[in-house]
Amino acid sequence: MSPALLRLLARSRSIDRRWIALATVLMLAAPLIWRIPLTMVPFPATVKLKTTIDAVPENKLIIVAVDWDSATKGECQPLTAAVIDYLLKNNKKFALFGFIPQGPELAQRLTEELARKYPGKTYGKDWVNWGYRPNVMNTLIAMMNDVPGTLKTDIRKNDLSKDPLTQMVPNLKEAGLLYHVSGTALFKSYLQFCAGVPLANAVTAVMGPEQYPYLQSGQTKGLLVGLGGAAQFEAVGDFKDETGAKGGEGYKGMGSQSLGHLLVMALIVLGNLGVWAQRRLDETTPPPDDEPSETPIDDQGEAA
Amino acid sequence: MEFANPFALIILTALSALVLAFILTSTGGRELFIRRVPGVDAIDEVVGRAVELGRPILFSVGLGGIDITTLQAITVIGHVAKIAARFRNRVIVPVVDPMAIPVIEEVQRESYASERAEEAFNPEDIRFLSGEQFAYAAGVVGIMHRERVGATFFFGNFAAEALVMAESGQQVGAVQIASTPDSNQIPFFLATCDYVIIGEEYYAVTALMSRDPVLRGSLIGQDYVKVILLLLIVLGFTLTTIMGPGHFLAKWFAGSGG
Amino acid sequence: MTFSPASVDTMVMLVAVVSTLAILSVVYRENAFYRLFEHLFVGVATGFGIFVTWRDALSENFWQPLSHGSWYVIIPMLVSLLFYTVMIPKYAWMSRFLISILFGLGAGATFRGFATEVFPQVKSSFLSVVPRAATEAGAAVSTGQALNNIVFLGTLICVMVYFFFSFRHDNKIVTKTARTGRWLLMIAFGATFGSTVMARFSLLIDRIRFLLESGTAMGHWFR
Amino acid sequence: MPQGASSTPYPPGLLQDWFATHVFCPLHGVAFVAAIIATVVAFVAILAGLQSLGSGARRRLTMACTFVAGLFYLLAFVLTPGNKASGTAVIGGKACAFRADITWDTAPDPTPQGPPVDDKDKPWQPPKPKTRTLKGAVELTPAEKVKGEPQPGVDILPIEGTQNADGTWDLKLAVDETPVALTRTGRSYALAWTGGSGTLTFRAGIPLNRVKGYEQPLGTFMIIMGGFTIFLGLINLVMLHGKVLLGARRGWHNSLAFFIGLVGMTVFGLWQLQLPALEAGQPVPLAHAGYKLFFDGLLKPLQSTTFALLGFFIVSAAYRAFRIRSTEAALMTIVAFVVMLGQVPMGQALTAWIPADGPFGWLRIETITNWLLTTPNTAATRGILFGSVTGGFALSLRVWLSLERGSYFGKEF
Repeated sequence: MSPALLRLLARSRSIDRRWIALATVLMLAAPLIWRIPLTMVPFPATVKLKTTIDAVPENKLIIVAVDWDSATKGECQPLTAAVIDYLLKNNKKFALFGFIPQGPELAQRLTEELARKYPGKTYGKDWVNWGYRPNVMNTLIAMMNDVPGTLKTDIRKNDLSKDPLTQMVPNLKEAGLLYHVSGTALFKSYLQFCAGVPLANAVTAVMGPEQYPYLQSGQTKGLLVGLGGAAQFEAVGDFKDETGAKGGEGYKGMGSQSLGHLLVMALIVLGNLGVWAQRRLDETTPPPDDEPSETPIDDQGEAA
Repeated sequence: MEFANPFALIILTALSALVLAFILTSTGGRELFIRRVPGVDAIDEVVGRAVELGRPILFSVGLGGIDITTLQAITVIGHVAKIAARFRNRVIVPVVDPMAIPVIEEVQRESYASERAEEAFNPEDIRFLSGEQFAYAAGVVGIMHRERVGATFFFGNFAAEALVMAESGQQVGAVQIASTPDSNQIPFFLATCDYVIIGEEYYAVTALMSRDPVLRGSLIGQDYVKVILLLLIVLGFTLTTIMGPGHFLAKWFAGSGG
Repeated sequence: MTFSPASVDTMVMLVAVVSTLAILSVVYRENAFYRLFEHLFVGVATGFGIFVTWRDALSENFWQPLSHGSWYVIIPMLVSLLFYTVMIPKYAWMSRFLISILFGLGAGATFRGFATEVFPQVKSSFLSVVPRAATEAGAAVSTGQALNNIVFLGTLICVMVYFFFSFRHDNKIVTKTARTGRWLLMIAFGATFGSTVMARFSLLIDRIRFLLESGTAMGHWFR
Repeated sequence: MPQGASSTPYPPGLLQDWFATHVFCPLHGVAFVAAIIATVVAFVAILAGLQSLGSGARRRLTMACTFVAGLFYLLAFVLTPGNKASGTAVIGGKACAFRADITWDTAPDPTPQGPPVDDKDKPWQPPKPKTRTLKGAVELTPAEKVKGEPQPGVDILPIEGTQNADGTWDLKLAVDETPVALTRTGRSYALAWTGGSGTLTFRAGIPLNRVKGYEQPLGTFMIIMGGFTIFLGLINLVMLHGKVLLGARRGWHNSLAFFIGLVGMTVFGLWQLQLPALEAGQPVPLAHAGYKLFFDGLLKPLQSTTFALLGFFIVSAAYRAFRIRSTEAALMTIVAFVVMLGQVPMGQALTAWIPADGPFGWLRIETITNWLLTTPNTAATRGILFGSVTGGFALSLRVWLSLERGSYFGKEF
């Protein structure tokens, strides 16, 4: 290989971080402006969630536990939206609930918006929002014995002992399914305190690989992982967005995801090629004095 | 499982007994062998690097509150602070849980005192930044840049903020060492840190560092607990292979779990 | 003093856009604007912590019972004062006393945690390594699945052996198994890495969408 | 379950009801103030007593208290709650199994359900005694002769009852919606209904777990205690920024921003709690507007954007730090690449031409990704989990028994 090309490659291992950031923004933003038609292939874990939800009988309530806030909204909201949309579409009744202060409030806004797509879907008849509760352990232990007695009121301060939907779950074991969405380790508390309750969960993609042992052991009866998981569920559930195109919130992000992933892979390859080229150069010529160090030390204290 | 059944009780008792037995053996004076963990050997070296550079050390205990994981990290703080105190260097500890402040302050004060370097200890170096994950991370990044830390330690429970902090540490040119029992952040520590202590090795750190017989004995006991789990798994899958999935061992575990 | 909902929404959106841009500006370089909003964030987050602590913990469990005559709720309040003894060296040992008790409580809870966390995982590792027909207790195991189960159990055993600390790595079998274990761990870490990329981008995509949408909204004002 | 009733599968804690009725009951007026003063005085006296202890005594006390604290959760887990009963019924010469669940129930609220009463007007009532009730069934399945072919719902005889103070049980059999009382003869009960007759013998579990009932009050205790620790961090932060601000040191405007954020969020948050909830389309009062500004305008975007910065970090970290220096790193990278491709449509499209059902269907990238995640990843993650749980277990054991050494434990008190 010619030394000029090697030098060029060697320089590519120290591209300024700002150019990388710009490339990232462009790759992620472009598909949001110009949509790319894409097809998502679902994983078995996603299909399993759909079968689990389909198998819940009419007279059983599904609990959607929303343990996320604005920090992980980008992933958790599509994960929650996909399942709630599916529940509304298939006339399944559900309750919203959470241990993170913002969760149930954000989920309520989301559900109200989704419910507009389906005429006749109203709060209190098709879904109820139990709101936020502190203290995971105490609340779960108490709910295992008595749900309305523990929670007392919904977010609109209605008495839950008179709520027809809550009456469907005198205790948690009577729930048709508990679907947990979170970017936290709270699902472990459910595993620990909710023996005998059918559980399924959705997590941010970071936590995905860690959840698979619970899927294999059957402790979770369906698993969605990250924005891709939401898109997969939209594919399985045969979703259509407002323009009639395939998918929903999850699908919308998949074009950006695809380009972003390609960028990361390209940069890893480039970085390694650069190191390799530099090594080749070092073997042939003695290193010059103004050699940039591989990990630039920013002595001006710049950039976080 | 809300209540232990007899099988769970037997297993838990046996495992506890095993750990305690090895602790007794070890405190009784028998030298037990423990293999080396590369990252642990590096701790002293990393502190040394910061001293050479004349820059402070940053020690993050992650997001955990006062729990078992944080406690382990605090023990490491004691060790790091002791070496730092010898060279009158500072150890900055940003925390996310105010409850941890008194404990860490106590430990650091003690370490500096043991090296007769009380004057080098500044209680303000133990900083509560915020109870909120990213406000904490932003604060840590700020400290890294402002104080131009020479070495960073990440010991404890970490989540998404790990990469923000570790990448910043790399930018300021700090020598970095990370250890967490949780597997989620290990790939990022592997990518950004000079030394990474993986998973369970986290719990071995104190035993290797202090040569304390209790800790060494306990570590060996832990190994045998895992040997038992391994044997149960081998027995279990052998039985399943021969008899099918409905065998007695599976039933015992099914009755005790979940 | 009241405001029209539209003006509040506009104001909130403007502030949100400015906050978003302030934090994003750090990507270019660390600057005073970012630092200001970073401090504002710490303040707001701490304030939110106080507000939530009051609304969800103290108001319901402390203040309301107290105002209804439950005098005994001041006991935990008094006990919590022990934490503050750390500021007075003479009494500082009391904070350690309290924290030790909290550690004790945590230690006691571990027994249950061990059983609920580990036992189902042990049980679900009881896999057949030969093909089997379906029985009452379980579904059929095909040849492919049996092979898969062998890989699964092999991985599990190797990884567990890697984490043994008391075995000398001079035995060839132990060394080889442990090394394989470390390699297999790398597969898991690689999977986590690959998966995390998606997670991080999702959040950035969400912010870019927010900026694009509010940009469109603001575009209408100037037209 | 009827309004006002509660049910638990474990017995009430030791002396729990007595404490609730005799010690920890609400007081009003002078008695309330006296109780508060007495508690504070007692607390100070206890502290003074503790302070007068020598170092060794302090250490022994700490060890003992730590042990008891750990013992609490351990006992709550291992002691039998006595929530199961089992035995046999002999019907027509055939033995049938009897299984029942036992719970501790309070009687339902006898007051008629009117409109919801404000808590303030509701006088305090001492906790109602709990009754140990049993709900179970005799499974007649093996006893076909009695009832002909077993039919679902028919071959199960529901039996329920409550326990008397002397330990004996009053049982009732519900068949065809008419409850029939069971007569006790010695240790067994005579069963008789239209379908046949027999005897029932059973043993109820011993309710040893008199600890579990305290889990809930302990939880509340911890919430209150935890709530009051908030000032610990606050003092720290306020002192730090206060010094900068008052001393007009470099960066004082940042500290000012900190205080604006802190005070604004706290004040507007607490203020809007006092007002009725906001209705859509109505004018917004200052408190709500301020809260919206701080929560929706600042906290939410600042939080999500700080989190979103990770998107940039992961790209630059991957580029700068992901060097393939060893076989291990290469393996990690290859797997990461496959998983990255397998999760996004464009990656999946690379192998979409391979028929999924064909002999080479397993070569499709999403199939390989799924295999990596469900097989090696699951097993390795499980291995890590076993290790860390075991490590945590051993550490807990050492802490509980005060065997732990190190900087924090085992030093002078």
